Amino acid sequence: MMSRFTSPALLGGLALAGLLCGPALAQAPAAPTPDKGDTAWMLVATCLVLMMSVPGLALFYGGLVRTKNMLSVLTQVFAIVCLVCLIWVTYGYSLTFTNGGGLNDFVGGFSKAFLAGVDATTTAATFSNGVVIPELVYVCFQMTFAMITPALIVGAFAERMKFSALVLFMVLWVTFIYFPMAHMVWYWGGPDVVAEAARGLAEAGDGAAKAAAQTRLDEVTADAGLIFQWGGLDFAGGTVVHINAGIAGLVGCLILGKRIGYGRDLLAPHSLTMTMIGASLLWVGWFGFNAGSNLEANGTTALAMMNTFVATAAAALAWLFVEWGAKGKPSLLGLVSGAIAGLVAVTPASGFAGPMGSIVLGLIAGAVCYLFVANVKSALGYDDTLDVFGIHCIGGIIGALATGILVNPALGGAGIPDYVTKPGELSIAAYDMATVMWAQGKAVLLTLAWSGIGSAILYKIVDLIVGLRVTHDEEREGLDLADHGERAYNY
Amino acid sequence: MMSRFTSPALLGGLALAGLLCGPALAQAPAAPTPDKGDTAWMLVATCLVLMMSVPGLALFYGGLVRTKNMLSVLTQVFAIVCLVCLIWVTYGYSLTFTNGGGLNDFVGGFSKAFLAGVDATTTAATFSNGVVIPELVYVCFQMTFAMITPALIVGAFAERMKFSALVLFMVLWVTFIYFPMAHMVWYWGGPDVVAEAARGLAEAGDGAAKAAAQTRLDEVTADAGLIFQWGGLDFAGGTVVHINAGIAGLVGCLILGKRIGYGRDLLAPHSLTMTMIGASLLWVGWFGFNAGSNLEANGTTALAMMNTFVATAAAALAWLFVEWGAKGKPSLLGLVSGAIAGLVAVTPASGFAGPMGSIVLGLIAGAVCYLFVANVKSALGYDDTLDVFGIHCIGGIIGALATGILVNPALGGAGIPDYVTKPGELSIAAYDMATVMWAQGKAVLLTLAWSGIGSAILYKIVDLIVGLRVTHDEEREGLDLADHGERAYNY
Amino acid sequence: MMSRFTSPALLGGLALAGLLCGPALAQAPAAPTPDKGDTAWMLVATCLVLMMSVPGLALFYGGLVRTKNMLSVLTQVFAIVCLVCLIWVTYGYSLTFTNGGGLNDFVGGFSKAFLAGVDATTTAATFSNGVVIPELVYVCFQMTFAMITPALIVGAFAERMKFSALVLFMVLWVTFIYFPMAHMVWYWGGPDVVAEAARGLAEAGDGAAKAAAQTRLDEVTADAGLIFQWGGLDFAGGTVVHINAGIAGLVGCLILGKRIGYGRDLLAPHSLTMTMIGASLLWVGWFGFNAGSNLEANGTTALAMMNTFVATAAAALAWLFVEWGAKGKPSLLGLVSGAIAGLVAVTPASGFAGPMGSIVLGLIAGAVCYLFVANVKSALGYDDTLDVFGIHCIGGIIGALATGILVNPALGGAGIPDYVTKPGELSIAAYDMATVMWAQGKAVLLTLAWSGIGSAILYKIVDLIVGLRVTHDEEREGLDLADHGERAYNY
Amino acid sequence: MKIVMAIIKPFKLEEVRDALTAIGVHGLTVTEVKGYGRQKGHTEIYRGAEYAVSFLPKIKIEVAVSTDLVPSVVDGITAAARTGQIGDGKIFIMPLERAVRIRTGETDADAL
Amino acid sequence: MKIVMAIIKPFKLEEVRDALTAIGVHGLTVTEVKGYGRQKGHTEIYRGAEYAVSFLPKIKIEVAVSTDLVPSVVDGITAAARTGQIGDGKIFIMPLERAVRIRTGETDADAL
Amino acid sequence: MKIVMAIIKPFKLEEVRDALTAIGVHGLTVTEVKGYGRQKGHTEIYRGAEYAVSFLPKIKIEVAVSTDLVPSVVDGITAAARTGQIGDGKIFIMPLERAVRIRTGETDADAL
Ligand SMILES: Nc1ncnc2c1ncn2[C@@H]1O[C@H](COP(=O)(O)OP(=O)(O)O)[C@@H](O)[C@H]1O
Ligand SMILES: Nc1ncnc2c1ncn2[C@@H]1O[C@H](COP(=O)(O)OP(=O)(O)O)[C@@H](O)[C@H]1O
Ligand SMILES: Nc1ncnc2c1ncn2[C@@H]1O[C@H](COP(=O)(O)OP(=O)(O)O)[C@@H](O)[C@H]1O
Repeated sequence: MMSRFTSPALLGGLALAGLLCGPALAQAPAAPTPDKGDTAWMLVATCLVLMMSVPGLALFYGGLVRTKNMLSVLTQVFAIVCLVCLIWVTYGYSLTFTNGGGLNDFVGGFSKAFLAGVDATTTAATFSNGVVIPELVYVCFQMTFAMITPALIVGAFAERMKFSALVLFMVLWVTFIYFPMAHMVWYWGGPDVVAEAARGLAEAGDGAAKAAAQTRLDEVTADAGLIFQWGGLDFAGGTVVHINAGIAGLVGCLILGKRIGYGRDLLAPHSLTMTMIGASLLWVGWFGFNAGSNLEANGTTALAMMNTFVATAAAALAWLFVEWGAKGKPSLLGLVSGAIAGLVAVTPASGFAGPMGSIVLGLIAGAVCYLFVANVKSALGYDDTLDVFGIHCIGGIIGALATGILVNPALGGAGIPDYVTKPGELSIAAYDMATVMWAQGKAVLLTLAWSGIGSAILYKIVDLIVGLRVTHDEEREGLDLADHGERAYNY
Repeated sequence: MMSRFTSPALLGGLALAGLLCGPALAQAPAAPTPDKGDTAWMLVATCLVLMMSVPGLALFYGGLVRTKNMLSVLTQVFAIVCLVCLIWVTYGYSLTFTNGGGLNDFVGGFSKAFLAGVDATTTAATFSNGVVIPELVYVCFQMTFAMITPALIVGAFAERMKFSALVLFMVLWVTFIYFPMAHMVWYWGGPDVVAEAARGLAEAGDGAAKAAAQTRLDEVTADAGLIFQWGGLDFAGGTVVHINAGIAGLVGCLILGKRIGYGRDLLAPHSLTMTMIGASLLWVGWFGFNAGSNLEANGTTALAMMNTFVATAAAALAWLFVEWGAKGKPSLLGLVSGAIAGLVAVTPASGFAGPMGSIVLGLIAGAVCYLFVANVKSALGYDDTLDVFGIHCIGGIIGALATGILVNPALGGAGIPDYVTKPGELSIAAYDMATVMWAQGKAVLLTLAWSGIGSAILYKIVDLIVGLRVTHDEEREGLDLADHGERAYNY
Repeated sequence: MMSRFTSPALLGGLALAGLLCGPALAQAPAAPTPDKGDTAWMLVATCLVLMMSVPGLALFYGGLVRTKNMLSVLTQVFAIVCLVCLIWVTYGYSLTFTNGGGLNDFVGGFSKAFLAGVDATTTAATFSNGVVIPELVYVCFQMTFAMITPALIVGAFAERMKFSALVLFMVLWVTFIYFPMAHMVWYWGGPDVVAEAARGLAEAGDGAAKAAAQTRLDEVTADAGLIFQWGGLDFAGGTVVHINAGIAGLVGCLILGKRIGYGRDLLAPHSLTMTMIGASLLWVGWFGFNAGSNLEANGTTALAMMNTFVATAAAALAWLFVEWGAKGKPSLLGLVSGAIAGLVAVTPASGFAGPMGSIVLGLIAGAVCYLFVANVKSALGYDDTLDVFGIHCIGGIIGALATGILVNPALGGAGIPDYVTKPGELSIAAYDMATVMWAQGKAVLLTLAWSGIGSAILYKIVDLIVGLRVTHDEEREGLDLADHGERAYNY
Repeated sequence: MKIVMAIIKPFKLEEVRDALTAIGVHGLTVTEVKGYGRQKGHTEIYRGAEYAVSFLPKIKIEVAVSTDLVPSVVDGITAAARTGQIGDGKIFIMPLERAVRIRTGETDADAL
Repeated sequence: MKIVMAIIKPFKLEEVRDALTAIGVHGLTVTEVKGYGRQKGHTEIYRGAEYAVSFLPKIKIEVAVSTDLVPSVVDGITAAARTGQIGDGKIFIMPLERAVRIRTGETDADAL
Repeated sequence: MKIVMAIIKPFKLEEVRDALTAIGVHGLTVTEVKGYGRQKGHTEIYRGAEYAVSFLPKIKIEVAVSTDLVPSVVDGITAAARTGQIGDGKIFIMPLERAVRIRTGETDADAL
């Protein structure tokens, strides 16, 4: 029943075309060849996202810890990037972007383990019919997302987690939390596959032929991750990256407990200069993250860039002025923290919202995250060292929900794409708020549950095997000397 | 009278095609579609120019102040970037790149306020007939120029201006000084509009038809900013960005007065390491600034890149060796200051000059700016903290005037484009030094006057409202603690 | 005799198509026009490689020296970049990429001195028939390689070489060592020239015509550098850049002698934070270096990017874990040193090896370089301050030899291109290990000899003219104050 | 009057300051120093080269007090700074002949 | 001989140095210290968390002088370092039994 | 007991430390200071502005020793720290009335 294909859920699902990731399905040589402009942009976007992790995130976080722990943060982030790199090409890419058979709702399979069948000639689909990019650049681009997500968690238990424990935890976390989440949200067959099936249905006569075509189309639309099928909208990773890492961080800092002297001693950032450098590079790199998620270099890419500019600026100023009013001084840390909050919030919305909607989103994200970090955290009294939860999880939730509203063309949004009605060309489906918000809400809740519960289990396992936390004396001496036998500075 | 169209002034005017900015006129869907290679390059160029401001410029400046003021400089630059971002999409872009009706010589209108009518499908013209880019990437690219220009001024009154005053001043400055200047120099109708009108004239019969076509062409060529009509050449912003900010800085440091201890205490840079990082990122980012100003990815873009390499290297070495001779030691600060002087000077010339001409330009800029900063400044005795005037204004003037000479094909220059003679294809007009230099001279003088006088008024207004300068005790304690309640470092 | 064209040597030679550099031969306007996607990518790649030198390499090295010498390292690297920039456009490009007549095996001529005949309209060939890029972007891209190579040497004699001596040495070194090496490895006629000659032979009748065509083809294939003719494989500069600089560094530190206090005092890195930033920017920039060396934006470019990811991650982790086992602690310096070792090793292999082969290469490079730096160096007792030899020369040799093995399609390699058999389209030649390894071995040995002996002579000359080393008191005070009269930090 | 100079472990500064305030000493001067003594240092390794670092970060506190206060000051510092492990530090007492408050010119007891 | 130890506000160093040179004292040793006293510190806020910083940056000057010079040294320092506001600092005078110039081995008066 | 305070050139620290250990002094406290004296400083130039820097980096060593050890300590330091050039530094000897080891409460000789 064609109706099924106009059901909001499916439209939402197809809307996921707007998502970060095309399928990894290698196209036959007959398939369209990549446009070199798209390829050039995706190569650059990949470099930009790597720069977000190292040195960007490492410096943003590192500057916020005390001198004696600076080097440990840098080491943790850099090591995670390298670890995930090897895991990704070994089985991560396959687990994320292949059909997982019976488990396909939740995770992919091993058909592309060790990048089997992936070479310089294979391509990956984008969100435009007939437009593809070299699969290897798609693998690299996706890899940088898998690298930075676990690195984000580091901030929650910085200054006290054992390096060996961290290494073990991250290997487990990407395997059991990240790859499945990414599969659930981002795996699908690509526009051409959908179009072909839809065309088949359209051209099919009646009776058997029609039924067969219908079945085929059902199969095609069913060959996607669970949240994708629900129709959650996430342009560049609000759920997979930020909510996912944010909740894992919260669970982590609760399990590890507070740092010695928390609430008593002056645990001031050792170098806001480094934090500002990190924040700036994160902003610059985030254009690769958000605009790159369009997988092409076109007008929508430019829209994502624009949204990534204005939401960030709005959130940065919102935090600055709210803090100025509340505490009497406009701070650099507030300014850059707001910028990150804005970047996080606009991530899922970047290709769906309009510029003005993004400004509103940024203002809200900046103000709410400030309240959370400045008041709620101290009220609840947990020690989320660098506010991974307060900024990434809260900001991610705000963004995920706001996306469902701002995508509305009536609010200047890009609307929800529909690849079925007119097979082969992109049309915008009718907007139904209830349906979209329901899908967004479910996506957020599943992410919180999967990552929250899953991470808790992994922390416990690691605690049993190597122990999560360093000794009191080591914590006092600082992780740099205790864990790594080096000092960040010898002035 | 066709003669008008071969008048040097107009040729000069058309030469402005070489300018940074195409029109914001959205093309009808019928119009040419963007080449993805151009789009990819402009997306990257935009990221590069943002990187120039944060962290580039912030670090270059921050490293030169004393530790106690480091954080204030970082905050000022980052805050300006965010403020201008929101102002730009609200009314800045519209005031700069739309027709201002009666005031069109000086400023645009509000027809595109809140980016009205700008979306992922609209395009902006480049300097080649029939070549366009997505309008949103053009809006973003232009935005990064509007962000960095006011941030440049910060260096002139660093270490003593009140943050609240700075915020207010910058909002006023971009509104009344920058947007009009950018409109005067960069607003025009684009090559296709000119070509169409010219073709109309060519094809028109005689009598009434011809007269009508002539009028049409006159209208088209008149629909541009004042300096553009004069025919000033400025490839990437020598006048709009550097002379504009440089003179505003001089006026500012004169009005605020010297820092406590100026000339007596050791006001040494607190971290030349940060200054070197900043200078390096400025150089890297400047390729987005200069080569990006071609709005396409072609041979002329490569020429702009080459000129941006050699002029910078030449100026850096010129400063190094002149100082080595004069003071006995080759300094890092001299080397990087020379590099910035070269980048400033080559900005207006980057797409017009030849590599060898750019080397000469660089050598002159490096040596002259050194003399200015090392001798003239101390002779005149004003306290331009980070030499915004000595490097940006002086370097900008050198570059603006040199452009008029180096554009000459006889000197290896690219020559002055003429879109009229052969409608639809680019031809090079005859070079007439007197005319070109006259246009360049007028452009420089108008910029100095508009920004110099205008800024003075704005400083006074801000002084009345919030007061420009911090108290003596606050200045002694440092702006970091006094204004922001934070310290840049807690080692 | 056509056989000659299937001889492994020639195939190897043609395989060099895989090399970093296309010819500088300007194509006639009739020739193919550049694809804007390729141009966009090469513009970006050029920016990335500049970023590797400044600030990347400068920070990586600078962080490893003592505070009192930080500024001297930054100055040296930045000054070298500027010097080489001017030398390159003056005569370097010409000496490297033009026919040197009688000396053509070893060096080019002066036909393009001062970029004669090079402008915005001329193009340079790539490694695909019929694909070209603007010559000026090619000149810029190549220039960045000429800039960073001498800068790499600085690390070997850091903390003790006189600045004036360094400047003089570098001018001589690029002229007599780098340009010839680059010419020997990278100069050839380009795929179209070869294809045309081959087609000529194929179409030629018999007798005289065939003989003539044969001669023509012989000429064409002979119009290349010596190592290119031998058939050495070097995708992005393992020999020309890393072995070349590494051996020059070793010779340098042997001639200058050890630093005061070497082996006795704590010569700890003054800021591993800066070193980590530098290493990260080197990694990010290296994608421009390796993937940019494909001169196009296509699947092979993506392959080079992928290899540059995995080899680096593998080497970083190899060093980390080996050191963890050997010394008991996982160090940040080990992690990033391994990353650089991996980047060096994968440089010549990046476009030839497969991802899995690159992982193995990385693991080996990380472990071997660690052993070299941690044990061999101290055993031999020379003072290679920043391990230029242990990482760049050793890593470069490992990579150069491994390339000969990993290129084998049987091992997932890309295989050796053959432009002759099917003129106009790329075919893969049969793989013969013995031949390839023999060519690789000869290339390595010639590089070691040319640069080792040549550098020794240049050091001696410079020592006679200005003296290589600062006085004991100056060395104690630190080069920053002694040589430059500045301090890197004034906290 | 005496100058009491104490070398303590860095993380004990706050506690010692509080202890002194408790017994009415409202002024002191702190210096970051490096100490060498029985407490063994640590080893740093850079690219395989091992360095034994024997100087450890310590905090030096200097307090000028009237002679009668000395015993309680010493007890206060000792109690607050002690961890029982090697490296807790020392207290040295030196004679102070005169003290002047720059702002007022007050001298001796009044100056403290 | 005496050791005159003065704690002053950082930006007063140059003036004090000049004052001492003026009265013929040509050598002194300076240390960056942190001071705690009547002068109240400032508050730093990081992401909403407020920290009261009570230790303020000060400069410690140590000058060894012959006893007869002490009064003029004290006066010189007091005059140069005074701003009249809380936190101007203190001057402490301690006995110096012996002084040696390492380079020459000269002792006491000759060593200064 | 005495407090021996020596101002030396930074790169001499290791040698002095070894010299003291040699004569049985196993504890000392080191401070980074800036010294002003006969040794002339250097000039720094930033964008043409010249600054004469007269304060030079020095190391201050404080050692508490029993009176009888003082001569050998002085000789040890002098021998190890001397280069014969201006700026070698000074040694000052001050009375030490009491010493306490925080960890154990031991006093005087036992505390050193
Ligand atoms: N003779 C001394 N003179 C000056 N300072 C000393 C002396 N002995 C020890 N110290 C200081 O006291 C600190 C602690 O001494 P140490 O012997 O390590 O432990 P403990 O105080 O438990 O005996 C040292 O780091 C050093 O700063
Ligand atoms: N009892 C003391 N012992 C040692 N140093 C002191 C003492 N009291 C004050 N100081 C030093 O003198 C500085 C100034 O003292 P403070 O009470 O703040 O102002 P004032 O000197 O005007 O009384 C303090 O910061 C501290 O460094
Ligand atoms: N009167 C003094 N009081 C305190 N310290 C002094 C005095 N005179 C010199 N010093 C310290 O001794 C150091 C060396 O003194 P200087 O006169 O430069 O050389 P020399 O020790 O060879 O005479 C100075 O840098 C300073 O730190």
